[in-house]
Amino acid sequence: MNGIHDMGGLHGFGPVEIDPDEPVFTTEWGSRVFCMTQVIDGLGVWNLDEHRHEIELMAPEDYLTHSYYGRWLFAMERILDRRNIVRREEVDLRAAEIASDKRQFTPVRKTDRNWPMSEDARVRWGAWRKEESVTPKFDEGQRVRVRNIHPPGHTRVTNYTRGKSGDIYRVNDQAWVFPDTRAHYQGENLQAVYTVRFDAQTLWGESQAEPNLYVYIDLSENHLEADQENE
Amino acid sequence: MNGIHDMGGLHGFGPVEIDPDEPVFTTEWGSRVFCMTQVIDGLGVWNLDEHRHEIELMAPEDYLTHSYYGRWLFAMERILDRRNIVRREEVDLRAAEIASDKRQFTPVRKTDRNWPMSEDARVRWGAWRKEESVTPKFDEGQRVRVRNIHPPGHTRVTNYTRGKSGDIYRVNDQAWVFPDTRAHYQGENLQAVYTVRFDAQTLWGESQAEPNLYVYIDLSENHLEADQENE
Amino acid sequence: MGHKHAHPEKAWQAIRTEAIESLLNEINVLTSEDIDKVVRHYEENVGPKTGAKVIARAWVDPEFKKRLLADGLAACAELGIGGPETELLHVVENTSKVHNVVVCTLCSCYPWPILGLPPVWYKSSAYRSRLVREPRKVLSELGVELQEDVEIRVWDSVSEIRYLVMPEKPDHAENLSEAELAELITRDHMIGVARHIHQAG
Amino acid sequence: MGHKHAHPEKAWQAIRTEAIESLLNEINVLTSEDIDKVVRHYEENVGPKTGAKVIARAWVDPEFKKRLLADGLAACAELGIGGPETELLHVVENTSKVHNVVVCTLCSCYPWPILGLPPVWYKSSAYRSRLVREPRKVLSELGVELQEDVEIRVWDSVSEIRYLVMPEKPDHAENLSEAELAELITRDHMIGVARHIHQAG
Repeated sequence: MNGIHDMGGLHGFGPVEIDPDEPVFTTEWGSRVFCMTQVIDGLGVWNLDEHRHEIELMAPEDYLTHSYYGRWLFAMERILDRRNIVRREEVDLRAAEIASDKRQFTPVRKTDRNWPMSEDARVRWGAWRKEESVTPKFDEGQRVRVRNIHPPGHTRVTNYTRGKSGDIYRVNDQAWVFPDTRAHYQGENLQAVYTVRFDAQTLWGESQAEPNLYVYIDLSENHLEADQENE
Repeated sequence: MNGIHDMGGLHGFGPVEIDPDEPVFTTEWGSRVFCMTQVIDGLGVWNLDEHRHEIELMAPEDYLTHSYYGRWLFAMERILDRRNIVRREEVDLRAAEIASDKRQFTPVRKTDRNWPMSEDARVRWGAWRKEESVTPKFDEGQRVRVRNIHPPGHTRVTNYTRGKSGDIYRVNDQAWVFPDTRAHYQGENLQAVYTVRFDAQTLWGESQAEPNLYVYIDLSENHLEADQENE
Repeated sequence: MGHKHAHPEKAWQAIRTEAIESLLNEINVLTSEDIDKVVRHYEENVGPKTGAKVIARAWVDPEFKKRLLADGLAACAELGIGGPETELLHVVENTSKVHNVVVCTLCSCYPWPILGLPPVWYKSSAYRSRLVREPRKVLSELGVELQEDVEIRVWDSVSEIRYLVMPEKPDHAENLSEAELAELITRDHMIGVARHIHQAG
Repeated sequence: MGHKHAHPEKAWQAIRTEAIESLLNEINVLTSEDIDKVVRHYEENVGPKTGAKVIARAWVDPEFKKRLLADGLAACAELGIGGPETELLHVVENTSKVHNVVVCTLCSCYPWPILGLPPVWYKSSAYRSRLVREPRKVLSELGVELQEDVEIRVWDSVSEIRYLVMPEKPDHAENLSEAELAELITRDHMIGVARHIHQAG
């Protein structure tokens, strides 16, 4: 999807401000959200692409105003609810009880909960399959063009590279999962990932590109096509 | 600038919801902001491109959460302050007095105010100069490509058309002001404006483009170049 | 922004607006009476009925229609119509095989003197972002189902040229007067998010 | 979201997080002790010092450096380093004429097992939006002034491949041990927003 998360090249966000004394976690709840997510990652409840896509589905103004772990909280809540593991109403009730300093919480009552999950309902997390192999379609040094696509769902092809031509710098010939389909449980579509090198002038035009700048980005085979024009 | 205001093609904003009973103005303050702006438009305080650009300078999360006239309020306040006509501190004080229901306001005290403005400090509002003429560079039916530019300031060339090719549908050969420079008081750069016709497949790719769809957009001559490749 | 105030009745924007208006009065930039007049103008004089008059005239007067399609603003001027924020007007005509619809993706440009002020949805992120990419879907959600053989033309009016859609004249409308025809034409027809002209009765 | 609560001490996110953790405990998805352990792991065991060890080893051991540049993760494994969110690691080497810097424009991918968790600025809209377009300007604002003859390579790590920048070994560092060298290498060097290695004293 063309979303605010795909922000490479945007103006208007001000300076980058580094706090040298920043702790590992800036909020306690953020640390819990991150680490709960890490643990659930290993339980087969969601896959990483689905989790990323869930964040992309935040209302754009929420995406911009929530902190990084605030976005993770949003995704965790929504997927747990969708998977029928923890329902939104349950979180609402428990949160209200916490907010009003109740000592004793109403115990959960739900009976048709999808937990424990059956073994075959659990999903794989990993990014590539060591046990599989693929035959890359493109070679190192080849000129390729990024496909101009605008899928409504999850995609890892950034808007700022679409339609642009670059050179294959490196062929990562492992059997990588294709995030655009796995996020929607439409298959792993194992394929090579290519590190593509773009001259900044191709991306940003002659007037605005900074000098002597190259942007390298890792793109799935499905996002590329041979660039016959410029070969 | 590549900003959130340039939203053609984005996903994630939900359905279009029409309220058939909507009044002309949904808030009283909105009606005052709009009509004050209309009156000031005629006083030579700002030009229309500057006013639009000021809105683009809102923090992206503010842009998305403020209503349309809320954005106009932002622009009005900022330009009046910058022009030394009404200073921000004056608005702050008066607003605080209104908020606390004061009957009598502290009168303004400022002596170096830029009001009344001198005749030669006033700026022109209009979009094209009837008294001037230009010679268009491109012809009806010609294949052109939108320049891939990413200026940090104001521009009216939408991101979703940059780098894309289309046909000149209509030559608007009046002497149009070039907004990208006038917004920054860098000259009117009078030039033709072209209605360019794009096939949706060019813009959105074969997989996602809706069938039998053409997008027409009016672009300044400076935003176009002849497309030799596809002629 | 940092302008949030704790006033119970009024939005902070209302308070700042009032402050600015009060200051502009005090230093003689404008008077609130000027503003009242402009508000009344937009609330009472200007609106889609103006555009409907133009379209109805074109439906009944082929020569006027020709002039309107050739130079929208000049033809409007014949009817005494004109005003700010429209310096050139192109009227785009629907046919059985063509549907036109207007948007401004960058802000919300709109032919104020012809249609009045744009409604909230026209200025919404949803409309601005979606209309250039999936107008068929947007129109369908709004009740306008277009077969694939109907070409959609989206006019992204980001320059100072404004657009007005001329819907198709309804069949069997021979008995209707120009004024009665004008009654049938809505704002949404002239933006292009409605297509069929509903005849009363 | 609509989750805003009027609790005086806690952010609504803190409350919802607590609610979810409490529920996940109750239905035996996880235990708070598990979570405590993971928090401690990221607070105490993992961090830029891990990456610094890898770089320092490469500086003093040319054979290790070769293996690191050929297969980052395999070389890290020799030092007992590895973990989630890094399934392939490319180490990119700075030279006097090349500067590398890493970003993820789509979310905030980062080599957790090598550098720990990314700082807030790495995840900020400002860094993600600007680094691919104007890294020279961003770096300059952060105190890294690069002449035009220094090529900048930005690595937008949007796939599952992670990147680690190997800074240039400082001159006149022959007397420093591997451990002393590791002390000089910061997180910012290995992301690429710092370049010069500062020697103490």
